[in-house]
Amino acid sequence: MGELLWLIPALPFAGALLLVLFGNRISRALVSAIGVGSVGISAAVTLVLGIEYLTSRPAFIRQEVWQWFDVAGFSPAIAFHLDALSIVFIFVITFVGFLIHIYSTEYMAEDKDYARFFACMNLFVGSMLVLVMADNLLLLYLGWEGVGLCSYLLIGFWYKEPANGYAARKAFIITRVGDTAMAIGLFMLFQTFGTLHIQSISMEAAQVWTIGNETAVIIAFLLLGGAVGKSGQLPLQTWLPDAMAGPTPVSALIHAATMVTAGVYLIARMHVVFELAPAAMMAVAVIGAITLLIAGFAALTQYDIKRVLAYSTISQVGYMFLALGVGAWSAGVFHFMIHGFFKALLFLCAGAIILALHHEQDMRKMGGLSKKLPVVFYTFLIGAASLAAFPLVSAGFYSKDQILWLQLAGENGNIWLYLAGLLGAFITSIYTFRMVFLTFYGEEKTHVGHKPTMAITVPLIILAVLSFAGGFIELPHNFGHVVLFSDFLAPILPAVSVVPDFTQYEWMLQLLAAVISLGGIFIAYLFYYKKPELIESIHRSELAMAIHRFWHSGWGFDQLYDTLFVRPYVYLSRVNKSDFIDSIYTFIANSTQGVHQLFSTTQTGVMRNYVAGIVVGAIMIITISLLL
Amino acid sequence: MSAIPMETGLLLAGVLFMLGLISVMIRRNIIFMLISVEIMLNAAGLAFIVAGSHWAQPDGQIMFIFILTMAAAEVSVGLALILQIHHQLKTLNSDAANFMKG
Amino acid sequence: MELTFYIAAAVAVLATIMVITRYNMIHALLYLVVSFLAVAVVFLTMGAPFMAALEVIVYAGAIVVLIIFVIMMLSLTREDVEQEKAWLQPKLWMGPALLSFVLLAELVYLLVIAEMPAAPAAGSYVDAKAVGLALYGPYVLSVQLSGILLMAGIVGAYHLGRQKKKVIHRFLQEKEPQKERSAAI
Amino acid sequence: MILVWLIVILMAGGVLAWISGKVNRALSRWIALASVLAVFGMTLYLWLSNPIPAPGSAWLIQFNQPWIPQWGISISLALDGLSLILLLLTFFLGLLSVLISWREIQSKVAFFHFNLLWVLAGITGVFLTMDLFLFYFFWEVMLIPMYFLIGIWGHENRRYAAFKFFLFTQASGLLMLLAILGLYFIHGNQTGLYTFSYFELLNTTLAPEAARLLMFGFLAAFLVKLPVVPFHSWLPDAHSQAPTAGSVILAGLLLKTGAYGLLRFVLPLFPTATVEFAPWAMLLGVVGILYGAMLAFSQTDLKRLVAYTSVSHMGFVILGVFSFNEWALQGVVMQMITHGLSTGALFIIAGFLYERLHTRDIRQMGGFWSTAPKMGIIALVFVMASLGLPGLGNFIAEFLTLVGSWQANNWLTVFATIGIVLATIYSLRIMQKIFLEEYKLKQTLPDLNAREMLIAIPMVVLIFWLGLYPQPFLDTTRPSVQEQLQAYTGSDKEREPIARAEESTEELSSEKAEDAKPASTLQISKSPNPLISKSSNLKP
Repeated sequence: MGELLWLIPALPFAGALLLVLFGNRISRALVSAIGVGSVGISAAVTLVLGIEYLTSRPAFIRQEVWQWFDVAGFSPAIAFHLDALSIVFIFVITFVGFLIHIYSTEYMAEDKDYARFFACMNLFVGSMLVLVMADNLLLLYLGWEGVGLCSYLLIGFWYKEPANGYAARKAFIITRVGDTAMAIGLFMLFQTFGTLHIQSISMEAAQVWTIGNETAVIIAFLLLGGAVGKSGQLPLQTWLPDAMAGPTPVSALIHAATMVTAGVYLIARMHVVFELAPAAMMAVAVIGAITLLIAGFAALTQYDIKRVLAYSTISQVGYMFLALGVGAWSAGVFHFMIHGFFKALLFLCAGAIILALHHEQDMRKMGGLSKKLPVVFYTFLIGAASLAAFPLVSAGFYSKDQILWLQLAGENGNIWLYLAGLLGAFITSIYTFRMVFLTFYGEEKTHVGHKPTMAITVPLIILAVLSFAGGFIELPHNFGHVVLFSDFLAPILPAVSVVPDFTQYEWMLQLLAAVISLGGIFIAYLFYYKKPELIESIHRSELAMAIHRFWHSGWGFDQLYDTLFVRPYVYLSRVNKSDFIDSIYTFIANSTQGVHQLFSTTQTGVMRNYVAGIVVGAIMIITISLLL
Repeated sequence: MSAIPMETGLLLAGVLFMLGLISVMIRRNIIFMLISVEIMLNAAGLAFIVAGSHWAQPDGQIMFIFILTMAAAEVSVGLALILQIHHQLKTLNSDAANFMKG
Repeated sequence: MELTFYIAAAVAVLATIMVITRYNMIHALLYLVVSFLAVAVVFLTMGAPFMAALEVIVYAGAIVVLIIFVIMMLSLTREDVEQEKAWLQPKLWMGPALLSFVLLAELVYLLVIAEMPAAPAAGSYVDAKAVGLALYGPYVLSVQLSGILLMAGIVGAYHLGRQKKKVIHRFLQEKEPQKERSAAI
Repeated sequence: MILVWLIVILMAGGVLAWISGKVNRALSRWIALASVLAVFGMTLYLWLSNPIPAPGSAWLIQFNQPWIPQWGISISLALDGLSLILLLLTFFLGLLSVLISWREIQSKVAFFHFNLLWVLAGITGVFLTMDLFLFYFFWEVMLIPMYFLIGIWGHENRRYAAFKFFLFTQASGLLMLLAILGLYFIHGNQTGLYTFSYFELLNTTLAPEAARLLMFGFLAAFLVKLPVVPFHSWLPDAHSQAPTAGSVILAGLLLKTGAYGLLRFVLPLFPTATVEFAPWAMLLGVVGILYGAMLAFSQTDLKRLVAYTSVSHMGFVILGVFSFNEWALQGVVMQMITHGLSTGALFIIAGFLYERLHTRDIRQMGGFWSTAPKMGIIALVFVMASLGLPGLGNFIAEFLTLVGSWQANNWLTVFATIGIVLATIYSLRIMQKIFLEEYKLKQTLPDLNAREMLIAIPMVVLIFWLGLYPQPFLDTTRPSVQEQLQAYTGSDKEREPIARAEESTEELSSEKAEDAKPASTLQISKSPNPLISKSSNLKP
């Protein structure tokens, strides 16, 4: 069965190729069939391989398709590698991707570039699959950049609007900044190990480096740079909110299944290197903590429903980084999976709402939709509950709780990180339910047009079920103690060692987390449903409004980068448009010409002058010869 | 015969040459310029003769013959040019023929 | 002999001065003939009778006649003399004259400081035979070159002297001659 | 002898095309096409027949015929993997140049094709000759027809551009001539054998001071041709003013002769002097990468923009050449090929647009995707190639170069890598301004026709091939690259990573030997312990 491995990424690529070549000449039905079908078959193959893997439990399956190139021992292959970690990612990518594709058939039905949309989506899924299945870092880099390209194409999908193009370029360029760091990391890895084969590096790293080795730390930081770029973490998070310019299924795909989680994957995949670099680990955790707070506060102030979700993604990925940073690998990946489900769900719901409200994204113009769009409402509620970590019944509770718990109990844990996480959870539940109340309650402000049909509702329901039930495969020790997920990942990702003293307090912390979550929901209820005048009173305060504006702009990062990098670069480039080096040569040419003109004035055409010149010359020569 | 010092002969050549030179520089009439050039050539020839006579060698005279030849050729070509210029420009003003002006 | 030399020299200089100050071309040419004849006398005193003869024949004869022919062909009028007068302003004289005098002064200085080697004792008379022997002996190549030069002179004069309308020299074709002329005058 | 034929066919074809123009204009196009096809076919046949170099040397075919024996000048041609690949590129782009000129060139058609073929012949000669005198001769042969191509069929400012191009290359070429003569005399004084033969001159021992001076002579020509900042300023003018075919040949081939010269002459002839100069050269490369990218960003003339991207990309070449290791050099060779294709393609697209719009100003373009999606897709592919997207040829080139240069100099490599970000910025601007945003024109822009697709499709296929399976090209050039590095490998071997790399080669090759059948490329590790299973997989 393992021979089918290559089919998983190949199918979406094939779909994309077909759509690029023939997309404009075939019917929409056929386009959908190719677009959805290729990802669907890919998902089916994943399922088959997953079952195969679960039953036989090999350490990994590797398939080399062909040798990419081989230069003086640098010989990466186009080879795919399947192990527990990649299965989780492939599973999320293909299944969630498949659902999003189905959803898109309705969402994009009216668009005239239907084939282009599906071609890009297929390419996106394919690149992401290459990324997570790559056997070596160079192939991973191929997927990594491919994902960047597809995000560019899809964010700028409605290309007629210059703002969309700007957002698309911003996404590509900012992630490319991270990629550059990562590329340098790859050079260093290659210099140290003579290969970019992930398994070989993981195996040899511990022998080559001791813990805290300087090279290892630098490499880990560089890889972190790449991860931060793709995952929208501080300081490269600014592209993600703008990436909402694309169609909503694209946002769902970027945030839930692909791209954003690539950074998490990279860190988890290269965990051996990170474990040897405690400083980088700490940095991962701190970046995660700061990002989740900043993004959470920013989400509180957004009015565009998709921007709220975008900031919530940044924040949730921050949780994953937090988990990875303390060595809680499987907790991070678990949260990735759950987040994949509920974030896809939330985006798709948001998409359904936007479609229903004639592409209205401002939450202030929504309201009272719970009656009009019941399926969307209930599924959205489940997703929101999961995002806000509603105790006991939502999957998000279990995944997030595990992360918070390990901040304290894990050996690399830290009380400040824990508090940050806790505060983040509080804010998360506030902004999540702010969204719910603003959108679904209150009076109806915009007329509901398009009612979602099967192609939208079925994916929503499936995702809702997953966001609800997905958490039960991994339950805390004191509460069911189901460890299916971490067991599954155990051969790849070492478990975090827990400080035993803390175990007895675990239930207290869980209770605290539950209270925090419920408290957040209550505050949202109070401010946005029960007593809206409270909000208005806050809005009257000058200071609060200043903070509001600051948070609304994403903590001013855009302006900062604008002043620090963009404008100087553009200015320098514009100023030097005609190339000052050229003017050096022009100067040489002009001065030659000037001298030439100077001398050519002596050529008067008057013969007497020439004779006089000769005489003067003769006198000079004779005088000089006399004097010497 | 050799009583005449060479300096005197050369001085005469120099004075004649100088007079021709002045004339070339002040004249605009192209025929006058040609005449002045002849004077200068003649002066140069004189200098050769003086030197040849001083050393009692035929070389000076031979040089004079060459100068003579050259002067003849020069005058013929020069006069043809003058005719042409007069024909084209209807003037003998050498300043008018300044097409080579830079 | 010496006296002859000095008189001839004085005549030559004076005649040349007259040449360069005349406004009328024919007058100037006549003085030029005088000058050439005086120089021929100088040649005689220098012991070069053959050269004196050549000077008379070629310079005073052929060349001057040639120039006179051309002047006649151009059929100059009194206006041209007036024109010449107008062109020869005294202030124009100053600069060139100064330059030439400087040159002359340097020449004289050079002559004075030069250490004149003593002339050979033998008389400086060089007859035509010696010249002819040298000419067709060591200098035969130069004689041939002179022949070529004369040939080129003849061909050039013929080519340039033709007055066909079509053969306007390309340097002269470029611009409108009328304009140039009026601007020059 | 086949090598002589390559040059002779092109030259004769050129003369024939010129003469035949008197009879019929179309005839000269066909003659040009036929002669380029002939040489392309011959080279392709050479490549596919996979000639094996004689043991101990990298040379595949050699031809030697004394020309002026008393001065030691001979018609000495030799082909190795490097020349072979570059010839393939030359004739491929030559073929495209003839095709793209089919409609674009309507005046003095016959003379145009004469010049085109003679430029190609000159380039072929440069890639083949192993006699320095002949090399200089061909160096000039390719210069003059190019001057005419720009000066006669160029755009509005063509005279200026042609003069600039000529002066820059000629002045630097003369310095090279001086250096060649210097080498000739030094060698002659030492051995008594006055010869221009490359193989003989390789054995010259040079005093350090002399080596440095001579190296700068050669460098002058090659760096100007490459071009390296600050000698690049002829390039934007020449590129933007040349007709499309001229730009393609300039960018695709003429610049490569500079890189080729560095590889073929500067590295082996002056091993010590180049090592001394290497950090500066690499610095120049990095400056070029960043500076070119920055200037490309603000250009409004499409061809000028692409020209500055060439400056940026050629920075990688010099960076790689002066890293003195196989990765970097293979990267440089790849860069030469892929840059020839990708930039050539961008110029061709600019040519297509110019034919339709009669402007190169990107401010007047926009939204063309909606009417010309095929062109958009092709442009997208090459824009992505130009920014180094993995999977396309340029990525392999840039990555290998940077991997190699990292071994030589860390910080410069870091800055060079930043150049990739800048490449993204200018590349995306091309897409944005031309194909995206609102459609502004009154008339509809026609999409690519069959002839234009015929030009574009092979390039797309090639750039993907180079990106996904470049091994055939790398294998062909490997022996010659190693040969050029011979003088340096001694010191390189001592370095740690390379020793490691060699170890892993052995491992991998032994692995390959076992997994000879394609079916066995699949590994399923059964062991529950990953560490053991991994090691068992890698060392069977």
